Amino acid sequence: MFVTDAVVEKTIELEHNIILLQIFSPEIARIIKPGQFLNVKVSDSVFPLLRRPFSVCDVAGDSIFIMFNIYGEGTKLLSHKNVGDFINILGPLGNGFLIEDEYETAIIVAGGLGAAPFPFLEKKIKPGKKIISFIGGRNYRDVITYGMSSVLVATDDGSLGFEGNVVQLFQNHIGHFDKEKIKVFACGPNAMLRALQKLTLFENINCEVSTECAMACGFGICQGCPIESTSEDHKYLLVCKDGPVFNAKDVVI
Amino acid sequence: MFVTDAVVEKTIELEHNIILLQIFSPEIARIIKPGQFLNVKVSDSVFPLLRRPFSVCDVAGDSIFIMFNIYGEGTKLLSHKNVGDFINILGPLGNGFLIEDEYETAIIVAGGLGAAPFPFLEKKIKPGKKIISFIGGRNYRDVITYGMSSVLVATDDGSLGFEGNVVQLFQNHIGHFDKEKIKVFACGPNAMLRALQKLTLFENINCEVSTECAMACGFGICQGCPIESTSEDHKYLLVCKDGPVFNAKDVVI
Amino acid sequence: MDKIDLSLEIGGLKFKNPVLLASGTVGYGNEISEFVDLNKIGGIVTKSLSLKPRKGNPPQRIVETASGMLNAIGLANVGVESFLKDKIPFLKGYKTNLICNIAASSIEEYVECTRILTSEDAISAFEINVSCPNVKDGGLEFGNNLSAVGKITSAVKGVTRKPIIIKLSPNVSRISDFAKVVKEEGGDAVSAINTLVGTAFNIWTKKPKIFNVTGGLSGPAIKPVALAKVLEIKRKVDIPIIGIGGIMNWQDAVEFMIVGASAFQVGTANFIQPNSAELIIEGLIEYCKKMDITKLSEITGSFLI
Amino acid sequence: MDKIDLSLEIGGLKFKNPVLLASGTVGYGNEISEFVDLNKIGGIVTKSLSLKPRKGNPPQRIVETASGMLNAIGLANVGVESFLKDKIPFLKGYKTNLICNIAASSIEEYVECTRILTSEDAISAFEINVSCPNVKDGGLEFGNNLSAVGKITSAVKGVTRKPIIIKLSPNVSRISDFAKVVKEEGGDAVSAINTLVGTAFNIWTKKPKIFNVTGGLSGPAIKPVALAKVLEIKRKVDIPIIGIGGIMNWQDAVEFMIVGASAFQVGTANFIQPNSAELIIEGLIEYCKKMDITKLSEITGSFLI
Ligand SMILES: Cc1cc2nc3c(=O)[nH]c(=O)nc-3n(C[C@H](O)[C@H](O)[C@H](O)COP(=O)(O)OP(=O)(O)OC[C@H]3O[C@@H](n4cnc5c(N)ncnc54)[C@H](O)[C@@H]3O)c2cc1C
Ligand SMILES: Cc1cc2nc3c(=O)[nH]c(=O)nc-3n(C[C@H](O)[C@H](O)[C@H](O)COP(=O)(O)OP(=O)(O)OC[C@H]3O[C@@H](n4cnc5c(N)ncnc54)[C@H](O)[C@@H]3O)c2cc1C
Ligand SMILES: Cc1cc2nc3c(=O)[nH]c(=O)nc-3n(C[C@H](O)[C@H](O)[C@H](O)COP(=O)(O)O)c2cc1C
Ligand SMILES: Cc1cc2nc3c(=O)[nH]c(=O)nc-3n(C[C@H](O)[C@H](O)[C@H](O)COP(=O)(O)O)c2cc1C
Ligand code: FES
Ligand code: FES
Repeated sequence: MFVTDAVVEKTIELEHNIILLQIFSPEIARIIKPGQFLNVKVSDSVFPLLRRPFSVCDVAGDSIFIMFNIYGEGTKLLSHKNVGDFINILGPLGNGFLIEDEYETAIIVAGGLGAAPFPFLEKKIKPGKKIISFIGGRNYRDVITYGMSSVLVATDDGSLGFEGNVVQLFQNHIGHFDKEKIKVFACGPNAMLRALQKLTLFENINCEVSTECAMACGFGICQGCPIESTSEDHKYLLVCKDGPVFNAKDVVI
Repeated sequence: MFVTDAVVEKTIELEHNIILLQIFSPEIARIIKPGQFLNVKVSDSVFPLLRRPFSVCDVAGDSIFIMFNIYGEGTKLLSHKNVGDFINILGPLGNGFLIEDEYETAIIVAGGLGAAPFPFLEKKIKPGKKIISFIGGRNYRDVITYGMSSVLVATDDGSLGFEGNVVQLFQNHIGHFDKEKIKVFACGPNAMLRALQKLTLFENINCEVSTECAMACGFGICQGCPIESTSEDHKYLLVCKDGPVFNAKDVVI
Repeated sequence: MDKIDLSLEIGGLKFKNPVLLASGTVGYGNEISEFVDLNKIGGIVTKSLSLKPRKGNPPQRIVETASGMLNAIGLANVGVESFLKDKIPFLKGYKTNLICNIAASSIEEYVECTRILTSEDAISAFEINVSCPNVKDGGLEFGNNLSAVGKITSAVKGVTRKPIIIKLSPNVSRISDFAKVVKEEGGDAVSAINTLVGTAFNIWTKKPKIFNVTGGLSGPAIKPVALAKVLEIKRKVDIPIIGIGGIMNWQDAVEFMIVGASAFQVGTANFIQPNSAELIIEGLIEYCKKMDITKLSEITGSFLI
Repeated sequence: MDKIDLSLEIGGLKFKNPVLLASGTVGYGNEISEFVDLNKIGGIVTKSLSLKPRKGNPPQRIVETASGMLNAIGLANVGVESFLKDKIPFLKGYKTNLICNIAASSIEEYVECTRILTSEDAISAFEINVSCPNVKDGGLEFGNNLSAVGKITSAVKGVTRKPIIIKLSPNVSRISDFAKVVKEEGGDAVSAINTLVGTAFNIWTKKPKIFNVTGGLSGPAIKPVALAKVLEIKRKVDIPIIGIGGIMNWQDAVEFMIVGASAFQVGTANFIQPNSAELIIEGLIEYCKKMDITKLSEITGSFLI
C-alpha cells in the first residue's frame, strides 16, 4: 500500500462522457492486480471529505488508468483535473480477481461502469485462454466496451445489441460453453450481480464478482463496508479488505 | 446589486504572484464605483462556505477586474480559475470613495494589496486633478504599483524606495502640499489606516479609508461586520453596507 | 399539469409555502428583498428583537469553519419600539407571514415584548428564541432549562392569540423533552434548531477568533445534527416542527420535511446565495412533479424506517 | 537547536507525545501500521471492546456529509477474549501506550471487561466509552446520565490501578458537569468528544441513508463544537482532557491544546490521510520552533481570553 501524490499524465474523454485518467505511479503500476482499486483524494480540501474508490482500469508501463463518469461532487472534481495536476492516491487496495484459476474461457460480465476493471484483466489473462465479454447498460450510452475484445452487448431499452439485461444475454449463451471450463468475472450494479450469482450458483459455474459499497477508508480501519458472508456464522466481511472481489458463493449480495 | 454567473475573460499574473482576473459583467461594469466591492463565490461547493470580498480593481468596457494574491483556501481556488470558467459574483456592494469632492490633488496611500482599488480610482478622477500615490509594503515584493502613475514607494525593510512605512513617507512629504486642497484615499492593513487616521485628523486633512473586516453576506443582512462610529452614541456601522469606505473622522479603526 | 399545492397551516396560520427566512439572517427584510420576492415565500422571521435596542458584540463577530460558520452577533437589534415604527412599514408592503422573533433575559421581558408587538396586525406569529442567557439565573441559558421553557411558553401564550413558536436550542441532551413541554404549555409549534455552541482559536495569538469567545455554528456542517433533532421530536411529540439548520437547496429542504418538518427556514444560505429561498420553491415544485405529489405537506414526516 | 520535549503525563502515565489514534478509526492497529510508525506516536486507542464479540450493524454503515461523515458501525468488535489472544501479540511489538476502549450495556459489563483486560501488562490505560445504550435503563445512553457516568467511573476504578479515561458524549447540555463527576469519582482524565448524533435521508426513497437511522457525526464539521466542549471543561473542572473531534492537521491539534487538551486523538483523518499522525508530530515540532517553545505541554490551556 502506498499513499502518494501522483501526476496526471493524460486525460482521455471516451464516448458518452466517460473519462479516463492516466496517472504516473511506477510503484503502484508495478504491483497492482486486476480488480484491485485505488482510493483517490479528489480535492485538496476537506470537501468532499472522503476519498473515492476507483478500480484500476488499465496499467501501461509506469502508468495506471482509472475510468469514471461524472456522478456526484467527487467525480466532477476529478473530471476537472488537468495534465500536470497532482492527485493523492492510496493503493493498491483490496483483493483482485483470481486469474490464475483453472478455466479455458474467461467470461466477463459487466454493467455500466462495471466495465472499468476489465481492460486490465484482459491484458493479464494468459494468452492461451479465450475471453468473451458480455457488456450491458440501460441504453447505448451506458455501454462501455473500451479495451475489450469479442464483446456481446445488451441494453435494457434495446438501443444497442440484445434487448434485456446482460445476465439474460449471458444465460442465452450459456449452452455454447462447457460450464466446467469457464470462469465468470463480473462487475456492475448489485442487482445485476445478484442475478448473476443466482444463475452461476444454479449452473455451478465458477464466478467472481467485484462488489461495491460506501467506503470511508478503503483499507480496513473504519469497518464501514460490511458484506455478509455465506459462512455458517454469517459474519461480516469487509468489501475493501476481504473484497472487493469475492467468489459468488461466498457472499450475500 | 446583482448576483450573477460571470465568465472569466482573462487571467493575468503580475509580478510577485499577484493575480488579476478579468470578468465579463456588463451590468456590474456599468454601475460600479471605485471603492465598491464584489462578494465572490470561489467554489461550486459548500467549501469554502462563504463568499470572499474583493475590491473592484478596474473596469474596462463590459469587464471588471479584481486583484489578489494567494492567501488562504479561497484565493487559492480563485487562482485556479481559467478563461471560460464561470464565477458567481455579487455586487456592486458598499459605498465607494467620494471622488467628486473638493480637492485639487488626490493622494493615494496604499499598503500591500490595499493597492487593489486604485487603478479604477485613478481612471475615474477628473482629468484636471493631480494624483500622487504613496505605496508601501513590508518589502519590494509587497509593493504593487499596477495601474498607478507618479508613485512614491516605502518598504519596511528598505528593499525598495523609502525605508519605513508608507504613512511616514507621506508625512515626510506633507509639507509639499496645500492641506486644504488635497484629499487622501487610503486602503491597507488596519494598523496603517490607524496611523494615517491619526495623522490626517491631526493635520486636518480630508481622508477616506477603505476598511476591511471578516464578512459573511457583504450586503447588510448578517450584522457580521461592525465598525464603531465616532458619533456620540458610538453605535456600530456595518463595513459592508455603510462602508467599506469611511471618512477617517467617522470611525474607530 | 395540475397545480401543486405547497401550502400548510401551523397553529391556525396559513402559509403559502413552507419556505421561511430564518431569524438573524435577513435582518428586517429590506436588503434581501432585492433578491427574493417576499410575496412569494411562506414567511419571514425577524432578527431577534429585545425590549431595548442592543448594540451587539464588538468585532470580530463571525468566522468561517469547515462547511459552516460561527457567529456571535450579540443579538444586535433595534428594539421593539423602533421595529414597530421604522421596520414594520416596509414589511407591511408584502403579502407574507411576518413572524417576530423575540429574545429576552427574563420571562417578564419575553411577555412584555410579545404584549407590545401583538397589537400590530402585520405580525402573524411569534418565534421565541430561548437560546438567551437568563440574567436572573446567573446567565444560564433558558434553552437548557425545561421548566423555564415551559414557563416562557405559557406566559407568552397568555398575552397573545397569535401562534407561538418556540425556537429550541440543540445544545441539550434530549430536545424532544423540550418540545413536549412546549406542547403541554400550549405552544403551537417548535423551530429546530438554533445554532450549536462552537469556538475557534488563532494558534499564533492564542486568542479566540471571535470576540465573544464562543459562537453559534450554522450552515451545512450542522445539517445532520439538525435532521436528527427534528426526527427525534417528530417520533416523540405531536407538535408541528419548523426545521432549520444547513438548508442550502431544495434537496436539503425536502430532507427536513421527510424527517418531520411542516415548514423550514433558510438561514446561512441567504448570505451565500441571496436568492436561495426562491430557488428552493422552484425545486420543491419540480420534486413534487417528479414524485407525483399534488400536496407537498403530505411528505412531512413521511420517512420510511 | 535544542531538543523539543513533546511528552506529557496523564494519571501517572507518561506519553512520548500528545498524538493518539482514536477509537474505532484504526481497528487494532495492524492496517494503520503500514502508514504510521506506531513507535513514534503517543498512544493508540483500540476499537471499543465489549465482553462478547459483536457483529455490528448491517450496511449501510457510513455516509458522507458536508465536511463530515456519519457512522453507525454498531460497535463491531472481536470481544475482550479474542482481543487478548489475537490482537495483543501484534500490539505488544510497539513501544507506545495501548489504551483499551471499552463499551458495555451495563455497569457490570464495564467492570468485567476492565477486570479481564487489566492483568495484561501491554495495556497502559482504559478509555471508557459511555456513549452506549444502557440496556437496563430502557436503552437510554449512559453518556446522558450524570449518576450513571459517576457510577461507572468509580466501579471501573475499583478493579484496576491503571489510569481511567472517561470518553464523554457531546450530546448533553453541559459537558463540564460530566467531567466534574468523573473527577469526583476518581477518574484520571476525560476524552472529549465522541461523535454528535446526526442523520441523513434519501429524498427519493425516503429511507435513512444508514441502516441504524442515526449515526455519529465526525470530521472537520464538528471541530468548532469539540473545541467549545474542551474549553468549557477546562474552564470549569481541573482534570486532564484528551481533545478529539475533526483534527485533520497539526494546526487543529494545536488549537485543541490551546483550549485545554493535554493530549488529543486523531480519528476520521486516518481514513483520508493514513499518515496524519506522523505529519502532525512533524508539524508540532515546527510550531514549537517557531513559537520558541521547548516543552509542548506548556501550551495546554494557554488560551488568552
Ligand atoms: C471498490 C470500488 C471500485 C469502484 N470503481 C469505480 C470505477 O472504476 N469507476 C467508477 O466510475 N466508479 C467506481 N466506483 C464507484 C465510485 O466510487 C463512485 O462512483 C464515486 O464514489 C462517486 O463519487 P461522487 O463524489 O461523484 O458521487 P457522490 O456525490 O459521492 O455520490 C452521489 C450519490 O451517489 C451515491 N453513491 C456514491 N457512491 C456510490 C456507490 N459506490 N454506489 C452507489 N451509490 C453511490 C451517494 O450516496 C450519493 O447519493 C467504485 C466503487 C468501489 C467501492
Ligand atoms: C471590502 C473588502 C475588500 C477587499 N478587497 C480585496 C482585494 O481587492 N484584494 C485582495 O487580495 N483582498 C481583498 N480583501 C481581502 C480578501 O477578502 C481576503 O484576502 C480573502 O477573503 C482571503 O480569502 P482566503 O480564502 O484566501 O483566505 P482565508 O482562508 O479566508 O484566510 C486565511 C486566514 O486569513 C484570515 N483572513 C481572511 N480574510 C482576512 C482579512 N480580510 N483580513 C485579515 N485576515 C483575514 C483568516 O482569518 C484566516 O486565518 C478585501 C476584503 C474586504 C472586506
Ligand atoms: C449571523 C447569524 C445570526 C443569527 N441570529 C439569530 C437571532 O437573532 N435569533 C435567532 O433565533 N436565531 C439566530 N440565528 C440562527 C438562525 O436563525 C438559524 O437557527 C441557524 O443559523 C441555523 O440555520 P442555518 O444553518 O440555515 O443558518 C442566527 C444565525 C446566524 C448565522
Ligand atoms: C467509523 C468510526 C467508528 C468509531 N468507533 C468508535 C468506537 O468504537 N468507540 C468510541 O469510543 N469512539 C468511536 N468513534 C469516535 C471517534 O473515536 C472520535 O471520538 C470521533 O470520530 C471524533 O473524532 P474525529 O472527528 O477526529 O473522527 C468512531 C468514529 C468513527 C468515525
Ligand atoms: S472502507 Fe473502511 S473498513 Fe472498508
Ligand atoms: S457582512 Fe453581513 S452585514 Fe456586513
